[in-house]
Amino acid sequence: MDLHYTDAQTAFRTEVRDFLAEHLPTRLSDKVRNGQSLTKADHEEWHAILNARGWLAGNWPVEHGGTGWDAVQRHIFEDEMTKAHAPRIVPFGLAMLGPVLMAFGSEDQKSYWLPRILNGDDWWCQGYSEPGAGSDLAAVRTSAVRDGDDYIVNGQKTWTTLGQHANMIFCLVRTSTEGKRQEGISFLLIDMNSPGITVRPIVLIDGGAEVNEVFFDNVRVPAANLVGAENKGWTYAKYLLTHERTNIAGVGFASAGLEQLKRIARAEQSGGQPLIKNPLFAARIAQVQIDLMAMATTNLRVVSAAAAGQAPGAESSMLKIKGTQVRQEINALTMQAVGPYAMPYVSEALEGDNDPVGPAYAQARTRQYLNNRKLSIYGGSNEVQRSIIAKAILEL
Amino acid sequence: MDLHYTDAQTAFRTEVRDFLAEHLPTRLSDKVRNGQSLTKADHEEWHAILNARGWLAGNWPVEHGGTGWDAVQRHIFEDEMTKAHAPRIVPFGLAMLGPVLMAFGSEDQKSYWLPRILNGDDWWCQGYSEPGAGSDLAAVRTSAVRDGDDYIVNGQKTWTTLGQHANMIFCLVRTSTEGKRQEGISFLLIDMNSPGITVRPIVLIDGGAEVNEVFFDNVRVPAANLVGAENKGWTYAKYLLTHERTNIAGVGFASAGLEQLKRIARAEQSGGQPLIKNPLFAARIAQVQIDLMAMATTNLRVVSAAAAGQAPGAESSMLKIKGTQVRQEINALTMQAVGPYAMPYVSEALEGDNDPVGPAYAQARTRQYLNNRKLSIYGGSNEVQRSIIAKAILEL
Amino acid sequence: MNFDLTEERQMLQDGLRRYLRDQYTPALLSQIADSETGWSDVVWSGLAEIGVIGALFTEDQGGFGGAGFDIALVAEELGRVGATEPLIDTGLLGGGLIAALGDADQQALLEEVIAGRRQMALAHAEPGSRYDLSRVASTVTDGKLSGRKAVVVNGGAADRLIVSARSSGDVADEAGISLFIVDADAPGLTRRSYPLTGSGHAAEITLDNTPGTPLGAAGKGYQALAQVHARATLAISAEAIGLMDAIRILTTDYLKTRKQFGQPIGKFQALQHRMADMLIEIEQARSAVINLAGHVDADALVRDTHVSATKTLVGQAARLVAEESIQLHGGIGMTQEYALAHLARRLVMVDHRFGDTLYHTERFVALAVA
Amino acid sequence: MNFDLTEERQMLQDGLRRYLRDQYTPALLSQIADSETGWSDVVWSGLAEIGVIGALFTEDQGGFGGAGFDIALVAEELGRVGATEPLIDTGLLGGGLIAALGDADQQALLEEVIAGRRQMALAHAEPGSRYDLSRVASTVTDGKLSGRKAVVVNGGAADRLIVSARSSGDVADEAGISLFIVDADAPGLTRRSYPLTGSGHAAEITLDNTPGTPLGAAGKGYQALAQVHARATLAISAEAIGLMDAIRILTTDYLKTRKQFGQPIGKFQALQHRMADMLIEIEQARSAVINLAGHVDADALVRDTHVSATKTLVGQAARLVAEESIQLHGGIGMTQEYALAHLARRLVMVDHRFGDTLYHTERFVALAVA
Repeated sequence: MDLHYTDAQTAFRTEVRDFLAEHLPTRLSDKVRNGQSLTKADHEEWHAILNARGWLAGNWPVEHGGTGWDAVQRHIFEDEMTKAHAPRIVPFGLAMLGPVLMAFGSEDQKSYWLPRILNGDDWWCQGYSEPGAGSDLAAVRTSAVRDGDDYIVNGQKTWTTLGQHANMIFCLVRTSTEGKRQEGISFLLIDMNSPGITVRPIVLIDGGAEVNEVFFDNVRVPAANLVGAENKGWTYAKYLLTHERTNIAGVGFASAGLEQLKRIARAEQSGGQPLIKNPLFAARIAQVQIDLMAMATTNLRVVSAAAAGQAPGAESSMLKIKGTQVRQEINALTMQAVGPYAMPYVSEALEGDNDPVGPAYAQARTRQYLNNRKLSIYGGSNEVQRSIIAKAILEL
Repeated sequence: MDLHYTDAQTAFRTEVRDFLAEHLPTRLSDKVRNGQSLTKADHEEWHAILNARGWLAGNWPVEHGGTGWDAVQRHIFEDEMTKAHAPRIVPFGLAMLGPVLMAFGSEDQKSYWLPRILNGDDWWCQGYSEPGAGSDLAAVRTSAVRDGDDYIVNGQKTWTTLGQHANMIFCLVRTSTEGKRQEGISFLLIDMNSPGITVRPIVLIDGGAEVNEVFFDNVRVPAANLVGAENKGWTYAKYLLTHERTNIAGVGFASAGLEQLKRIARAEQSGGQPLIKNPLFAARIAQVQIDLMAMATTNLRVVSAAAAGQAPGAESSMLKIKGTQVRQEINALTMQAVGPYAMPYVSEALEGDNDPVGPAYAQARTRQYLNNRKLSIYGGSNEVQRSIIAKAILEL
Repeated sequence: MNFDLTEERQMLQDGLRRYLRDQYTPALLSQIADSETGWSDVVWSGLAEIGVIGALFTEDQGGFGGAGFDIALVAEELGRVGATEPLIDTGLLGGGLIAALGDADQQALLEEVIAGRRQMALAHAEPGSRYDLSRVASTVTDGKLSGRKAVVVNGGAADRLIVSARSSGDVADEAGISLFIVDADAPGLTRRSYPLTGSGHAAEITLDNTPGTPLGAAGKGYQALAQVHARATLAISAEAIGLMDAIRILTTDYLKTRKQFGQPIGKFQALQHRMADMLIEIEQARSAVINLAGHVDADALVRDTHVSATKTLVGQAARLVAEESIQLHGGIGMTQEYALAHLARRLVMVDHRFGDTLYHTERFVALAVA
Repeated sequence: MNFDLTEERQMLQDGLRRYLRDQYTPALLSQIADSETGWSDVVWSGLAEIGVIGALFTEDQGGFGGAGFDIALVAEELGRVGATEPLIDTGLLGGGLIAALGDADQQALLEEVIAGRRQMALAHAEPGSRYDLSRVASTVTDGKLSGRKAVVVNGGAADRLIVSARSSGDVADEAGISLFIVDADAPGLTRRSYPLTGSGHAAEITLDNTPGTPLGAAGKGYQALAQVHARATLAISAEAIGLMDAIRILTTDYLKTRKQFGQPIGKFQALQHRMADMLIEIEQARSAVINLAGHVDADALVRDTHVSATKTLVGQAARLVAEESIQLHGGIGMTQEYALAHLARRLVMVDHRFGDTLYHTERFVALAVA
């Protein structure tokens, strides 16, 4: 047992911290700190900065232009990123598609698509969920029928995050209706500019439009865009889901959020003193801070096991649940902290306003609280995670 | 809508309060206040006092020697009893068997047993639960086989509360194994002194022995002791369970417990001031007090509906759950309030000790906390109650 | 003791429920969201006509109700459809203060309020005063008001504002708070109106030597403010009951129809039990609202004990119901289009008016525990 | 960073676990319950022999461990079987104070402790001091001690007591607390021993001009008390992890075998989800114990931040696990005869030593929040 980082790890942390201090634009970190939305250009700007340093693909091997970091290095990098209020790295190309292409893609696919991901030539989005399927991912009905050198795709995807920015989508499509449901699914790369594709935004409860429906009406897709073998897409999708889950707890997000909460609780006055001096509110902060301290170590235990080559199992379900509980509680406390100034509704478009209603830190807190209710729903709802724990760990 | 009691009801409350002030022995109320156990003689003494006043059978009609009170009067009486720390009325004869005999017993049974209940000639206990049956009451296996003018009873009952004091037991027994399980059950009155009966105490987690196993080995019971018709016992048992549930929330117990909690929190010192001045502990008391204020009104809504002749339905399941939550939280806070003096284990036998370890109020608090874990288990566990609510009210 | 509605109230409830059910269509909601005030003129007139505004006032005041149970009844019905009309601001706060303190001339304004022809708002809270009712930094000098007022709900639509200002004492003293009736277009008054989460609008208001007509005795405004806040807290708590009932029904219906893994998800025991727990907390909150309705005109200690008990419990139940209902719906519960979104947003905001669970737990401790 | 056990610790864990599994039979437990000390002489000697007591001390002190992870390891194993031997009292409190403050002569006593031949107890807390470490009203005059000491765990079995007394300052001052080694049969010392919930015994101790040998410098006892309390808190927290693991396994097994309404109750989703939540909280508590083990010898601020974080989380998890496991067992979980009873009682009592969740939440706020 040793809770300490090695000297090399500590040096790496310093290197990351110094880099962020120098290269992370304040304009971006202010937006992140106040919970405001980022534009497509904001994301692209930040990706380019990281890519210039060679740090964009933390989970890619060096041969493909990645960093080759181990799990602990990745953890340190993510930790420093969130503490510095850096924008998160958009995961669709880098964390999701990249590893699948490396494992299952053809040489042509790898050499064409991977550099484009690093250079920001493509903005990828994910075409997994379908209407009515909920947490049941195998319920794929969008069909792809072979027609010469193409597939003809018909159907609908939903909950496609940031699909409005994307020019490419990786999709699960049904190529066979025989046998088990899982056995007729294929993994297809589709150009969003193809004729027959329509993207419709879904406005969420917070008023933001970050997710979309994507409709496919006889969309023609080159068969060369099939990843791996036909009808084996389920395997690749599962690989993607289990591959990169070390950040599932969102420790960094929670730490940054806790710091913001404290900053606000120091600024807000209640009964003539800073809110953070209120014993009941301070106790609620203490509770979430204590939970987070423990969760960070639970996360390190899993990270450390992953670094030693063990595949994270149902432990990631525990981290998912506790991570969402902690983050949602921080969101709720932060919204509570801003008091009556939680009430004004400020749309994404207006939130950069130079003359905000109330303190600038208050503007996005209710939106953030509402938006982050999604954390316990998507990526396998917390109910699904509990059932996984009951079966896989408790063997009930 | 009117939250106020009528003048007559208020006068009745005063009458009850005055009676208790005069006639409730301090020795008994001190025991109740400090959470100590009562002896058989204690119970009998208190029953006799109430019976002399004509107030022992609050839910019986006047013709059988009861008070003839309506639901609101019964509520007021119970409320004052618990506020005065009076011993609860032992329910087995009065609240349970009595109503069943009145509804389904023969004239002979009524005229013989009912006066004996009032006079304390018999101590009844309940023979419902059987080993392994849990909340599934219809799983009766104890058999009664007709033999001339007698039944021969074989089997086992468990969780028989205060069976060690009892000379009589009312039992569900199986008289037929045909048809539905519910249709072969009969309701039989059995003399505990009959040959073949063995009573074995079950020591509980708190070290107390309030429940028992009762074994029947070829016990001969006069057929005259069958209540109602053979194989119809399930109906009577259900009647008993649904008949008298207005006190299911235990509002009076909770009120008395809250008062004790506050008394202790005023006496205990923490960080140089009374514990009740500690903001976090005070907030926990506030929470349970606020819950109790609301629950008391929920209870009155049900009581009031019952007084108007409506049968309490699944609402009693809600009251059961909230009632146990409130009472168990009060128990937990009270145990927490006494601090390190929650640790000494004081057996029932020693708790009257003139030289207690620590404050007298501390002695029984851990035992009480442990013992009252039963509240959410017996009488249909809270899990069973939630399922009832889901089906009966939510129609899920 | 009697928990049944009187015949008159039963009729009002039936009529109001029917009216709102017909009016509050999805089309109306989207119209409201795009409007300048965040509520509907048409519905406001309709409510006045049915007598909903009059139900907030006694016969002496020109109404035909005014008891706690009248307030609770109408507010709950408005909550049931997520109605956003300014019953609290124009009626209970604006109208209520005039009813309590106004002279004969000023009472004429109340008549217009009850008739639905006048919009009002209470400009009392200030940036940084949070939920402290006695914290007033705005000043009055020679009858002219100066200061900043924060999140004045309905402040943009109001043609008359009631403004508090300190005429004496320290910033947090109860004594020394004076009230004034101020014309919305009075000189030196600027308003910045903006939409609220869950509809309705509020305004940031700046006063700079703005003239106002005194309402009640100078420096004696606090008691009346406390009283109308108690009644407003009752209303928003009852509104929350209506919201929670509606959300609970929406969620139960969804659980019955939505199928996953081969059966309606309402058949999953874990979800059943959570729904049961939710129902229990709603019933607790309902009882708390009944308690407050029965004691809203009691002396200050009893009244405020119930105000704080009720607002605490309602705030807790509101968070539970909003979060659980979104969770149990899954993705659809996250979308603006679905009926839950509007109801849940309004419900979440209940904790941010008239004191949150934190504020009221502490006040309850001071009043009834320690 | 490395969360694996060293080879030595792995061996100690294996040996200890095997030994305790063999020793801690139901027969031993009932023998312990009836004994005068509340624990087993035989097991104590066995633990000494395996090296469990030595694992609490560094090589310099005559042991072969002494790190936080050593303490956590052995305490967790003791917890796993509900062992009641006074590792905390004789070892970490009594032995720990001698190791920290004892002169060469006094160190001989430590040798006896490590060999398992000497019982000790810390007579520090007093009636009314609750969990305040600096609150000492007992006095020392001319080397004679007078005062009352409360709930001195193992106080009846100890042949040497370490007694705190105030040599200067106010009742709650950190400065001015002196420590003494006192013979259990010293003149003027009376002990009243009694059993504890969950086994073990404690004593109320009265001192009336009782002679004692000073341990460490006069008036400087507080720092060492704080240090041994941090280590004792680590031990009881790790013990709680062992208890919770054992209870969780017992409960899971019961859910798999117990049938109701035609299937194992472990198939009911509501119960599955509650078990999952319980497991998550146990894992959180385990991580907190790891954090504390890694920082128990850090400077006071870091150490106490982790002490309070860990004890808070362990206290909360302990209550959840005790209550949920009894509930999920139903009736059988209420009986003394069933293995759960002893484990659950011990677990519930964890919150009553070295500060409860309330005490530590407040301390955490003071150290790390505000």
